[in-house]
Amino acid sequence: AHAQQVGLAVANLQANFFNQIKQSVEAEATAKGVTVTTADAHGDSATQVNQIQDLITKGVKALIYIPAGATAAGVPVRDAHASHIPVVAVDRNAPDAPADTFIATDSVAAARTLGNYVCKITGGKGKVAIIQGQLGTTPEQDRNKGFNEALAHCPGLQVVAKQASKEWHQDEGFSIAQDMLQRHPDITVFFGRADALALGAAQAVKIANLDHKVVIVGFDGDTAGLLAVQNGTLAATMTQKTQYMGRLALDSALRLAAGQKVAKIQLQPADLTTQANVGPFIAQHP
Amino acid sequence: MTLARENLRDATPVAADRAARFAAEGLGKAFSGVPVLADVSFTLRAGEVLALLGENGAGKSTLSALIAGLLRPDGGTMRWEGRPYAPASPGEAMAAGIGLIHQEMRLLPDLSIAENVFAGRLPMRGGRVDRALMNQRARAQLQRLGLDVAPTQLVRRLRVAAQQQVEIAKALTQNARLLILDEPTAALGGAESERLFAQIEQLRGEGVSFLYISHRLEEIARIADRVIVLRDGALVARHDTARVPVSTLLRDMVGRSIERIFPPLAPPAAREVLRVEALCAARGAFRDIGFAVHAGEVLGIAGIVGAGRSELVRAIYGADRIASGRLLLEGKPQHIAGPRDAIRAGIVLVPEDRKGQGVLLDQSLARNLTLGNLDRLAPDGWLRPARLRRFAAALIARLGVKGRPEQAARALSGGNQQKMVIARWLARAPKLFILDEPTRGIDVGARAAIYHLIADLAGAGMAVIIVSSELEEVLGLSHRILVLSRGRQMGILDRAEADSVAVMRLATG
Amino acid sequence: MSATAPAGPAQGFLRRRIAGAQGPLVGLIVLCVAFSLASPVFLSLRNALNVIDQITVLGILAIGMTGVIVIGGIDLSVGAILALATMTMGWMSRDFALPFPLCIALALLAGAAAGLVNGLLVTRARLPAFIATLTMMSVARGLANLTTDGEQVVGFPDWFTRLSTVRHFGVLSITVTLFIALALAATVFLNFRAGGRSLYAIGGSAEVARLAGIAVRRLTLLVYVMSGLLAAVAGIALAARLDSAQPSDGLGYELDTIAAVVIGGASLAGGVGGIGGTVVGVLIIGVLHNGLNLVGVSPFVQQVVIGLVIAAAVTADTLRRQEG
Amino acid sequence: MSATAPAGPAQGFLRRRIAGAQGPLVGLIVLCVAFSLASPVFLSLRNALNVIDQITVLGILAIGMTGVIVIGGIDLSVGAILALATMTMGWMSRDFALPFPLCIALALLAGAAAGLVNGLLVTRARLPAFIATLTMMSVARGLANLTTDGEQVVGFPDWFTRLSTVRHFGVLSITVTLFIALALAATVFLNFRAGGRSLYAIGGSAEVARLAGIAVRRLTLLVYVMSGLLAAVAGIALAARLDSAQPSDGLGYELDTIAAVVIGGASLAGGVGGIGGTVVGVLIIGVLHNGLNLVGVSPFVQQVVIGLVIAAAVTADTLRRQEG
Ligand SMILES: Nc1ncnc2c1ncn2[C@@H]1O[C@H](COP(=O)(O)OP(=O)(O)OP(=O)(O)O)[C@@H](O)[C@H]1O
Ligand SMILES: Nc1ncnc2c1ncn2[C@@H]1O[C@H](COP(=O)(O)OP(=O)(O)OP(=O)(O)O)[C@@H](O)[C@H]1O
Ligand SMILES: [Mg+2]
Ligand SMILES: [Mg+2]
Repeated sequence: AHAQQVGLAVANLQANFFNQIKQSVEAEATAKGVTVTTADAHGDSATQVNQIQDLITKGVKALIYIPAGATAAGVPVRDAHASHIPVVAVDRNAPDAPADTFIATDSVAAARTLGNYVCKITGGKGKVAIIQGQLGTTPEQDRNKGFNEALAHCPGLQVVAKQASKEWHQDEGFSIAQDMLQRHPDITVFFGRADALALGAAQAVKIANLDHKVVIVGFDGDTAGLLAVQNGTLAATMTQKTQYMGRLALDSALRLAAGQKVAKIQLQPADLTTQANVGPFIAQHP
Repeated sequence: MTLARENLRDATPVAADRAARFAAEGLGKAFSGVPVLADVSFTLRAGEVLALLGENGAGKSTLSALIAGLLRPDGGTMRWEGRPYAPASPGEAMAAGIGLIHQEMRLLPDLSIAENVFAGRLPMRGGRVDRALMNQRARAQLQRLGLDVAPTQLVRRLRVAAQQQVEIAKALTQNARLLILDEPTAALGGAESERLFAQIEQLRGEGVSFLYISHRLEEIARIADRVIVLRDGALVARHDTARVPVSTLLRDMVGRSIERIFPPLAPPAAREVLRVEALCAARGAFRDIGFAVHAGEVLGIAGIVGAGRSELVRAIYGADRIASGRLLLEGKPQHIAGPRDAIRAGIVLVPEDRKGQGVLLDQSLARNLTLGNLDRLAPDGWLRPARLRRFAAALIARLGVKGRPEQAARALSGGNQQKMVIARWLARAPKLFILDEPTRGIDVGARAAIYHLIADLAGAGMAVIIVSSELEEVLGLSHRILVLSRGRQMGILDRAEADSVAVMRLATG
Repeated sequence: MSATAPAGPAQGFLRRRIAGAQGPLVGLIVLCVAFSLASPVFLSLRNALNVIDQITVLGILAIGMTGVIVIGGIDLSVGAILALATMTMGWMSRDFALPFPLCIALALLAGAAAGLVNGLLVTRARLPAFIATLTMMSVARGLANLTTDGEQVVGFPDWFTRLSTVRHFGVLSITVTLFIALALAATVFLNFRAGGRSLYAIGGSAEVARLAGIAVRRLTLLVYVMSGLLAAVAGIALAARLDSAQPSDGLGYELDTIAAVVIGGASLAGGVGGIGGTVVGVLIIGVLHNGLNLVGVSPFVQQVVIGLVIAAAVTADTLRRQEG
Repeated sequence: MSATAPAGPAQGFLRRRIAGAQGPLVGLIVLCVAFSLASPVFLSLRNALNVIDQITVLGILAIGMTGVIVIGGIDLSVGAILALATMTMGWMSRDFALPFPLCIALALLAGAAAGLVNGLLVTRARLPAFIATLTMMSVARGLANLTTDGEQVVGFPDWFTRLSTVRHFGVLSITVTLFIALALAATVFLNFRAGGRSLYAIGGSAEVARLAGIAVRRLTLLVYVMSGLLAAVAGIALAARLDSAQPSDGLGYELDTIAAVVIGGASLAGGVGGIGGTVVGVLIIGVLHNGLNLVGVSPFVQQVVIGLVIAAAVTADTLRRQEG
């Protein structure tokens, strides 16, 4: 008999976060004898719509959809549903056409946790610089919301600089942080809205030879981010459970395909990761 | 639309505007402050062929450009058919009835012959381009000029002479009342030129006026009614008849008299420089060619257009591939895989297509002249700018090129560009010097200088091959003449037995 | 030399159209055969319709780009203009509640205006096309983002999304029909209208074209305006397909579009190219992506394969031309 | 006609170097003055060093691209080759535990090999440079991803990251020094070596150059190999700067690089351009980003401003040339 076929439409494999999920889905599929067909949209929603159309033609029994673009498009979900294919949305969900189940990190809560931690370790005082992700995207908006909620309870932390990157890239983080330090040499906290941005900021701080300590925090728990937490470059990051989400996504997809019920929304907490607890995460990503 | 214009012309009584159709009054033009034309005045009547003569760089093409709306004069006025005339664009000039064949061929290589002929004025029918009519008219015009090719062929595939004929066809189909022909015969052979003259005769009969520019003075008496001469941008002579002795024209142009055009040739040495055995072209343009050239000898290669002469010399130079045959240089077999090998072995070529093969138009004279000499100027690979400049300046002086080393080649007159391409190779003292159409577009004075130069090169023991469509040039300058016809070697004539009749008999055989 | 018998005009025309695209066409056919063997679902009407769906946006962009490349120019701004148009439409509809057809008209206007600026920068400021359209690429993308501060717009009228989703008579959606109509119109223009033929002359040599009395500036302007306008049309088709408009729409499409035109046999040096070839080029890209997805090739390997196939398709064409 | 007094060779050389980049240079100066007025921290040694830091990678890429554009080619694959090189280095070090200098050597080799393939596709398969390097762009990016299945590599030796982070004598890091040295070497090559000068001839007309005995094929090959090699060097500098290697490194850099070279006065038609102009072009891009960040302009407005400044800088140059 034919193995079950599952389609995996990834937003952009150039982002470590998505690549982790993809690897987890594929590993789990191998373990279960399921065939996964993966498509990479390179961040373009239109490409992704095409790819999902192809996956549907190919005859996948369920679709794991990690939406590309600023926010999730509903069209692929509707197309899949029209062909009676269940959809598992990961990371982002289309507001106008929700998937059968939605798996994501509770970003607002996670960013709030991170903000509270920053408030704690700085003693509630400092000048904060924020390197934003791509403006208008869901993760950027959620992380902004959660972090601001935390700052509202920590009046001593003052945001002195805020600049957006275009593509969440590390070298953008570097240049932006370097230019921020040029203007505000007294920055004491950097929040990179993704680990790559935070790591870029860390490099900028390193070569700036400042006379005070700078707390740098990231978000995601990328491979590189965790190592940076371990060696103290980053004070903390919020580790998203990519491996678990990948496994969960495949599981949910298979259950939906088999006609079983799955919860409509499956939000996952992210782990506040510091030097104290990073070890196990590096050995085995959650 | 074109048809309407044709009718209009037919309706105009020819005799009625026999008076001055075009008049220039005090025209002047300067490029970046350097005057090129000064105070030029002349008139042109209906149905008249006015020859415009002058040395290279005298300003002939510039004057044409002013009349045809390519350039605007800095001073002076023009009148056309009785009204003030100041064209702002070539389109306006064409609309007024003035057409130009530009000296530098200006065709669109990736379009068909017919589309080139009718570029900018495609015949339309029912809102669509009427290809059938366009092709038919292009074919008819080309046949009248003696070129029998499919009008749908891409111009890229045509050789230089055929391209020139397309260019002429383009002008002749314009139904212009004034046609400026800037060296139309420079790339043509005798037969093709004759065809053109016949066309000019016919159109003149219909009342079309011509401004005719040429360096071939023997043509002037043949077709012109009157002659004007430019020297350094000034109009220096007006002859109301074309039956002016060539020597007078020469003096007008150059400001001195030229004793003899063709220098005496010393007898060649016995030492063989190049031997060609059973050479066949990879593309079939020629086959079974075999001859030898000796030290101090000038070998002419004659033939009508398309005979395969250019192909042959390009193959010897390694620019095109050969299918079979042998090349021996000073008795040693050579493997020449490309021009680079040829140059190293001591063979150089002045190619026939100056613009496409000879000159870097957008680069300076100095760069153009040092091209091909860098290995000698910089034996260790290091360039010394001062040395390069001196080198370029010396060559410019030696051939009397009108231009400065740092000037872009594009700004030179056509003839001066040609001199530059020849000059490039002089410093190398090659064993074999091949020149394909060496004097295309070169004025008489400079031509004599180049002939003397060739004779000097031969006198110094170099072997020379010249390919030319001007029979007189081959006859006057060669020790022996190899005649090709349709890629076959028809024979080699000695200087003593060679005359135009003998050569043409072989060439058309 | 005169052995070529003159073909009848109609037959000659067809033959020439196909000949122009022959090399890439062979590549396309080989590709289709290979995918048919590799995937049981490739060769089906439904999949063919999918492919046409999928190439519509790229195809519309490529029509405009063909004109630009034929005159020897280049347009790097098509992706950004596409985004500017979709965002203009979305913004006008969301924030100003204008009637939707008016929003569409404004989007088209924005595209044409951006194209006009490109054209003016090229003809008046005499910027190289590369720089002029690079400028527009940056400016139009910035403006597209500024409209809604980077947010996407969702919720278009139903009739609008149906333009791309409903296949009339089970076959063609309105957007696909529009693409085909535009391609035909462009073919007719480039082959039969004096203006279209003049573009080839301009691409061959702008100077020669000027000497022949062709209105080089006006036609250049027209070509860039058309490219901008078609980018807007493509943007509207994209928005209908995605049922949303976002500032990142069309990011990086410029390179795909240029690639499609060049794969179709056009030369960046100008003077060569045509809609037939371009459509084949677009189809090659579309079929390649579609087929590799159907076969289930992993994404990283896809990148490698796509590169190799493009090289192979164009090499075949180059070799053929050398022989001929 | 001969009013220009011949200048001494050295002086003339300098003057010509600067003249070549004059238009953009004026733009650069205007930009610097404007930013100095707008931001109190712009005009400082430290910020100048930051800018140089930030342009190093682009600068190294642009050196190679200058050669390619001078011969009338184009190289779309530099960003992808950069990634292939960094990933080769990272992969070899992480998964095979090779000594790090050897990993660097292998990365350089990978870059040169990719460049060689580009060169062979252009000279042997006679593909247009656009298609050949587009192919390589796709293939090299795919391979870069395949090495580690899309994972980034972190944890390089300390001495390696210090190459870009430690400013010796408080001024120049090793990578910046390398960039300056490469720029000087390229200037010398293009101006004083027969090989370099020949590139301009090739760009002017490959056929004229061939008939004049220039080894067109060999030099073309050399130029593409150098471009690939320099992309690898840029990749190593980037990896040192970021202390990591990821397959997305250098994404989209090709367009920035080409833009820098063209802003610096080179023509995509070939035969014109030089390292002086290119460095000015790279600086314009670098100063623009840096200055706009310092002033605190939002990224969307930045896009608009960057576009306009590029157009303005090049227009100034074009107008100046028309007068001259
Ligand atoms: N665009 C230009 N810029 C600068 N100088 C120019 C330009 N065009 C022509 N000249 C100069 O003007 C002079 C006249 O050139 P023109 O082409 O009219 O000569 P010509 O009489 O046609 O010569 P030839 O017989 O060689 O064709 C030459 O010295 C030439 O260098
Ligand atoms: N690349 C080519 N492809 C096909 N035919 C060619 C090619 N080159 C030359 N020919 C043909 O080879 C023949 C010889 O041409 P070639 O130019 O050598 O003659 P030629 O005697 O030098 O005449 P011309 O005066 O035109 O230079 C011509 O019939 C020409 O059409
Ligand atoms: Mg002239
Ligand atoms: Mg010839």
